[in-house]
Amino acid sequence: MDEKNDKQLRIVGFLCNWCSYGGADTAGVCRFKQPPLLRIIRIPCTGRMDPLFVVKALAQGADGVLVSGCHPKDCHYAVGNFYARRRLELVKRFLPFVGLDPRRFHYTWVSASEGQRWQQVVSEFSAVIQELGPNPGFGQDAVTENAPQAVSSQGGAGDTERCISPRSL
Amino acid sequence: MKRTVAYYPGCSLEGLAEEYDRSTRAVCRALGLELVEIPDWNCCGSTPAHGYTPLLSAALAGRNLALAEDAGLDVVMTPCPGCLKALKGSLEKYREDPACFQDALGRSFDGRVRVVSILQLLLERIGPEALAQAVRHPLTGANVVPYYGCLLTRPASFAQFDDPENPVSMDRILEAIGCTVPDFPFKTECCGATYGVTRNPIVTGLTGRILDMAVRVGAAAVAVACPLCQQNLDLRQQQVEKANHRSFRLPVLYITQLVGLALGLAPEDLGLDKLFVSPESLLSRIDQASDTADSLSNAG
Amino acid sequence: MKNGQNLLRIQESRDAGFVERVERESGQRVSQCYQCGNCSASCAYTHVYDFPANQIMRLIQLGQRDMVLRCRSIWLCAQCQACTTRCPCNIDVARVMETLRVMAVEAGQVSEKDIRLFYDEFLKSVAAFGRVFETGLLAAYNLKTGKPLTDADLAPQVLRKGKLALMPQRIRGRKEVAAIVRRFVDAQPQR
Amino acid sequence: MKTLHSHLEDHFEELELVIGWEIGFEPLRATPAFVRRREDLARLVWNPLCAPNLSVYLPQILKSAEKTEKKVAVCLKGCDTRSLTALIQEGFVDRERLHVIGLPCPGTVDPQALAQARKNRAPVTQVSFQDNLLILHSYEGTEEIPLDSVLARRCRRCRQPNPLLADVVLGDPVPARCDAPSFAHVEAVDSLPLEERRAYWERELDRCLRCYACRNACPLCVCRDRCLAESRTPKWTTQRDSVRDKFLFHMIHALHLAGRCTECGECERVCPVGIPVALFKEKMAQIALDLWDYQAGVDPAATPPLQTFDPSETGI
Amino acid sequence: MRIGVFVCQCGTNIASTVDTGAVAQRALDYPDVVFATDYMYTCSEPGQQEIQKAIAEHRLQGVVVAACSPRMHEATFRRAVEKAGLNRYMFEMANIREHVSWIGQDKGANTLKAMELVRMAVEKLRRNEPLFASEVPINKRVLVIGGGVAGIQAALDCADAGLDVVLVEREQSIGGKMAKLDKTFPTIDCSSCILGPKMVDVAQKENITLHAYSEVEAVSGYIGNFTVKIRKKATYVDWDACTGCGLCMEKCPSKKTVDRFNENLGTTSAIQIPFPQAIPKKARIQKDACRYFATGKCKVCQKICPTNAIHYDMEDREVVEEVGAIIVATGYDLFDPAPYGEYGAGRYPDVITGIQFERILSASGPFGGHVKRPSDGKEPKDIVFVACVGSRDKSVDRPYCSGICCMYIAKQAILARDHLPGVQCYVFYMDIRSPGKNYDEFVRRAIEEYGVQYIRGRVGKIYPRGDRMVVQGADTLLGAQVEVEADLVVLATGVESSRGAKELAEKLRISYDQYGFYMESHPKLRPVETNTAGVYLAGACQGPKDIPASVAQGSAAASKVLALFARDTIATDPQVAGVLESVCIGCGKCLSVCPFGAIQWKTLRDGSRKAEVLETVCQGCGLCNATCPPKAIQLKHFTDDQILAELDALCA
Repeated sequence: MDEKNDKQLRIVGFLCNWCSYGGADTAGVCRFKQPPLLRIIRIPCTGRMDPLFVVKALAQGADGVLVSGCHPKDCHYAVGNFYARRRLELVKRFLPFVGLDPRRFHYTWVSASEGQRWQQVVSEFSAVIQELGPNPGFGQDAVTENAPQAVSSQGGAGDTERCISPRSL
Repeated sequence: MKRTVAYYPGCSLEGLAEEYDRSTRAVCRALGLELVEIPDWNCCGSTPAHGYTPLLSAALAGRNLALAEDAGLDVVMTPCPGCLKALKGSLEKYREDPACFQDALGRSFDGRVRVVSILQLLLERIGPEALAQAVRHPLTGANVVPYYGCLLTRPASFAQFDDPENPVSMDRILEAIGCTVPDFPFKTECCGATYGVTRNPIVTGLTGRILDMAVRVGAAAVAVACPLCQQNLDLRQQQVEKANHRSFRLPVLYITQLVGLALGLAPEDLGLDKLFVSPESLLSRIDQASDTADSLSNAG
Repeated sequence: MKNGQNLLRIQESRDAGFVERVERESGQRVSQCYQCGNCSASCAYTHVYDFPANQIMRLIQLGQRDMVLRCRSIWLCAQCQACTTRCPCNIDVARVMETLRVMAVEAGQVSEKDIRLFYDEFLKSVAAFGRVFETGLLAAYNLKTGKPLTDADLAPQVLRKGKLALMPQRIRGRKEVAAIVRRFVDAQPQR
Repeated sequence: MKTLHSHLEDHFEELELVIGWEIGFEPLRATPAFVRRREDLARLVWNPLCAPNLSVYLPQILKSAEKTEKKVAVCLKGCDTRSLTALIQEGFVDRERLHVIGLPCPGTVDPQALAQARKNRAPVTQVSFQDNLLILHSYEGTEEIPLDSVLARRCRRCRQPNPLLADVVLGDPVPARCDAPSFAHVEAVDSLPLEERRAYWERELDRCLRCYACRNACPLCVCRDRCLAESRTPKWTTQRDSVRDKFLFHMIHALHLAGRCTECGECERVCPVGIPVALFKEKMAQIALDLWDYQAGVDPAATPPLQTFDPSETGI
Repeated sequence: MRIGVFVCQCGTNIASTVDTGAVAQRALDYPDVVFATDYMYTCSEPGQQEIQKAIAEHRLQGVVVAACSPRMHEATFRRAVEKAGLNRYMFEMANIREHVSWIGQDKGANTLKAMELVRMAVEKLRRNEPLFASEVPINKRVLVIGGGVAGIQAALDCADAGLDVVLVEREQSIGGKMAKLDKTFPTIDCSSCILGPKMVDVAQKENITLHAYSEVEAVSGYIGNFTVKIRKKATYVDWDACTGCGLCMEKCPSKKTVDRFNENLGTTSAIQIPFPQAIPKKARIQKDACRYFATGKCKVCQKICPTNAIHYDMEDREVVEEVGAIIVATGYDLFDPAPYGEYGAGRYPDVITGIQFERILSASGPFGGHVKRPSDGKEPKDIVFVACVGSRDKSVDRPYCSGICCMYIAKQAILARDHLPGVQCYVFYMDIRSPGKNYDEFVRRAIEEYGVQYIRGRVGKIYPRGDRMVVQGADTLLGAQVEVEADLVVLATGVESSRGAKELAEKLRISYDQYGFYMESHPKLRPVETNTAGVYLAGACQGPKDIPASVAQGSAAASKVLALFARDTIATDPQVAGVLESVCIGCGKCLSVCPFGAIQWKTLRDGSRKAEVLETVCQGCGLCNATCPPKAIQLKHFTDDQILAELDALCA
């Protein structure tokens, strides 16, 4: 069994230690069944969450990225999630611009006592990822010849229909 | 401030409650509020329609709102709390799902209008201070209890006007026109509503309890703002007396009739003659009080 | 227990989907009721009900569909909203009662047929004229219930005051109104 | 040009250094000039070829400059002053040490576009400007090219041609080309289906040489030689020549500029392989505007949105 | 690095849905892993010995345990590897129980997931570094906020153990709610007789500094070394001079001042000592009621005071206290029944709250302990108690049970019968909650011996009829609406969080729930700790609580402080941020985002400025790490490289 070369879909979870990691534990203690896609990375606070982690994970082919922290106003560090939600929302809105599917990234707030809510979050997000299938990532294969002729500002290729060269605008 | 208001009288005000209609129009005219009757209005559907499904009620009531919108009016006033509930419910249904609402209505609708009761209109557009200033014959010497009935302020989330358990809007109007307002614990107790026809003993029981409390707190009259309540308290007072083996003879006036009296409007413009329990006892008390006041001021 | 039933075989008479259906159609979370009794304490009609309001809620929770739909209380509720206003669980009890009436009609289990009849005549009047014709409504009700003397004692004084309309008000848009009513009333059985 | 020269002549005694533009290795290239001697002032030029955003030099120069009473003069176009505002906001530049010469700007020339617009092929020997016309002289003759037809992309969406902050403004105000933020170019990319968008960027970024010219030209890329894209610890990118690593570098750049980029377009201007890299930051600017109604480099007292928070925010 | 992997079967908890043997076997393929095994109960004593043995035998430099949640046993295993000579941070856990075996039945998928979690842990461990805690000295003084029974207990316990205690009380006297009670359930002890001596103790202990009529303004610092600013509000009486003789109260002409201590049932003077047993027994002028402050004339108290203690120009004063730990015991407030318009509290004088009835019962109360009704002073013949007013009611945003009302109603009904043997008491209740020692017996006594009529149902409406009140309710056991005519109605108002609780929580940086009650660190296992180290909770500030529970928590919090102060220094968590100076560009973004002010500037010899982390202040949230553009600041044990390693283990 080689875990790297199978068709299993994977969600990378970044969970704050105080609320959501505890919420995931609570769900486990309560035996709330969840799909097996999620792999959790424990971080102290969603404030630790650099949006680059999200971009890098999706570029590398993680099928989904789930970030979860304490509910706003309940942050163990008082304000970490206030900063986090700005950064995460920004990256969520940015992803589609570079062709990464924003549906593959979800962020939410789950407290340590909300085992049931955690089960729901994981189940729903897993269903979304199952539906989307494997993530091709960014630049997974060498750039192929049949990539769409969306054209650069380097002149010369402005002859195709899909030309969106900024210069042509 | 825009003074023109769309007027939805409702079916009762064309029939048994015609004096409510008459006094409402007279009072508004006297206070400079222009009422424009919604052209070709229809029945709001009342409880029977709502009982079928809230959407039917919303659509029936909604036709009137749409007509008001067509007439370019943005505030609809109805004196009847039953109609008020139906009209407000209609707006709520519209906001929930505009498309579904318009399907049921069978026409387009913008939902711009606001619906208010006569009490809300008097308090918001005129206000107690201005009302008091407009009074020509203050109703001093009259103990009048305000009876709101159940629908005017309930449920609070829906009415969004006055306190659901201890409303004071009618109290403030009564005070403004010079009445003495005793604490009346049964302001919002139900009078039996439509069961006057189908289950008469219920009404005689409930209404009897309300009249009894009014007498206990020393009321010379009851002020109401609902045609159905008025019917049960006034028209059916004889039935109530018979069932309870006691005599009340307590006049039950629409708030607009009382305001009209204070404004000095003619009794016939207020339809005082249409009341079943004669308001004579109340009127004489008021006259006495004002005579006393007059003679005192003359003496001084 | 009223209605002469002192033994309720809960499972035998249980309709498992009933709570869910009532909740869906009324939009109210009846299952959250914890039986404080405030609805019954506040209701002006508890004394004429066969089941007080809190017991209606309880019967719904237990899925006792037939007992609920056949009861008289749901028809005697006057929609005065006292229960709704005071429910600590924010349940619109009056709305639940109204929903149960509709379900009772659908199930053909109406206990208080005359009240239902009054409502039907009311709507018929609206559909016919656009507004309610009080005199006609009363006459039709009296005729169909076979209680010709209902409120007859009031007739003389009403006549004396000139308050009894003898002809209905017909509005111009009555066809529109009739169309609205028909959209629902005709569609009623399927709903 | 007279005004710039005469202004500097008048104030030269108060100045330690003047940063401006001069004609570079060919007449069509204006390059940054650092003038410390009065006689060199004559080298300075100001015309639509003066594309470089000179604010990029300020943090380093002020850091190493000696604490003297004399100031550093810098020539800034309208859009360049937004960069300066952002630098002041983040504390990288001490406003007091600067003498800012604001220059209302009619737009700068895109060399590629100019090359395409020319009919002649011979090297240009001299350029002059008249009424929004470029007059190019070469041995093949003289040709006149309207400035508007060869504007850089950034200038076509410019809404800040006039300096926002300056000690002196030389020249008459210029009407802005756009009066509200315009993201038409970003929206053009957004209008592609998701898959094609990815393929588009994969193709574009495949050309990236990781020369870091975009980064070096960016006035707000303040890490300089400590750039995360070249860091060994932590190691975010490899040195492998793969599209994904190139992509990650650009994402690092874009995310570091989120809520800070003033859209001066320098990154894109200097890209030797013509990747429209400024679009990444324009997208960020669009999001910042949508989410927080924030525009970078407009208000020196504002805090960039990712450096602060608002507990009452909803919907995110 | 030489790494050992231990896969726990946790009996069948893990082994039934994860092939632990296969996981261990697979781990051997991972880089640096030199030893891997599975074991039945890794956390057991022999399990830990197994790890220690392997460390020695295989010269392991790092250990991965795949077992339960690190929130459960990370500390256990860290100690175990430390005993075997490893640094405690050269250890990682993979959570294959709560996050794997317990949430899925598919053994194949579970086993695969467990393998990956182990691989992530191994990859992270490979980048771990030994970390060492630093020691900071502890200031062995404790601040207690709130002088109710919980705070008093905490202060006395700490003082008895020899600690310096600073007690801050918002009101003029300590004693809290308990000082207002007449008797206590279920023993019918006189409240002031049992609380009074404790209050006197507080005044007499030399190592307790009492700041009454004072509030906490600001808190800074961290466990072991807090700095607290306290605002001493102006009393217009110099308390050093005041002897509490009470002469001023006698002579004060403003006798119509609303008596707040008596819950507005009586009147008092504008200068006042709230009750005879007050501690400190000092007078205070209630500014809004004082004739001098209103008119500029009077000064009777100043003329009469034998010690010249009256100073009309007194202003609020700020004092600063340095402490090493803080106990929060700010108590609760009672629900204001105004939202229940149908009950008429406030409109009808004979509809009162439970605490008002408590004052009526009290011998030092407004009626001298004679049970009379407020409207006309008549002795009531029928008293109705209404339970759950502002408890278990979503419609007023109080869905929780207040816990004490059932008991205090029973007590008050019994006391009413004791005072007036002819009185009949009725209690409208929804459920009787009496789970305490001798509590249910007490309620039964009220019913069986005192004849209190318990009616199972809520009250819909209360209204006057003649000079009596009609209580209209339901008896759901009968299925009937019932009416009781009463002379006095007592609303058993529920418990809510103390006024200002949220603002104080913000100052202390402790969390609170949506109702303003403070959150304990763990609802079962850390009931008096907060998530802010060095701040502890006692009493009803954490949730509704009766007296014994509050006292127990006061002592518990004190014992936590004593345990903390048993050492001279505390070890700081080394999982804090650190700056790589050569990479820091001095942009200052970390300084601006740090929620704790834990980063400051440091100027190097070349004049450049760099960020510097105050390790004892840093709480380890990592916000700076995420913010730093060149990533010069790294959160130890959660560095970029460590997180990226985990990520790369999953997808690269």
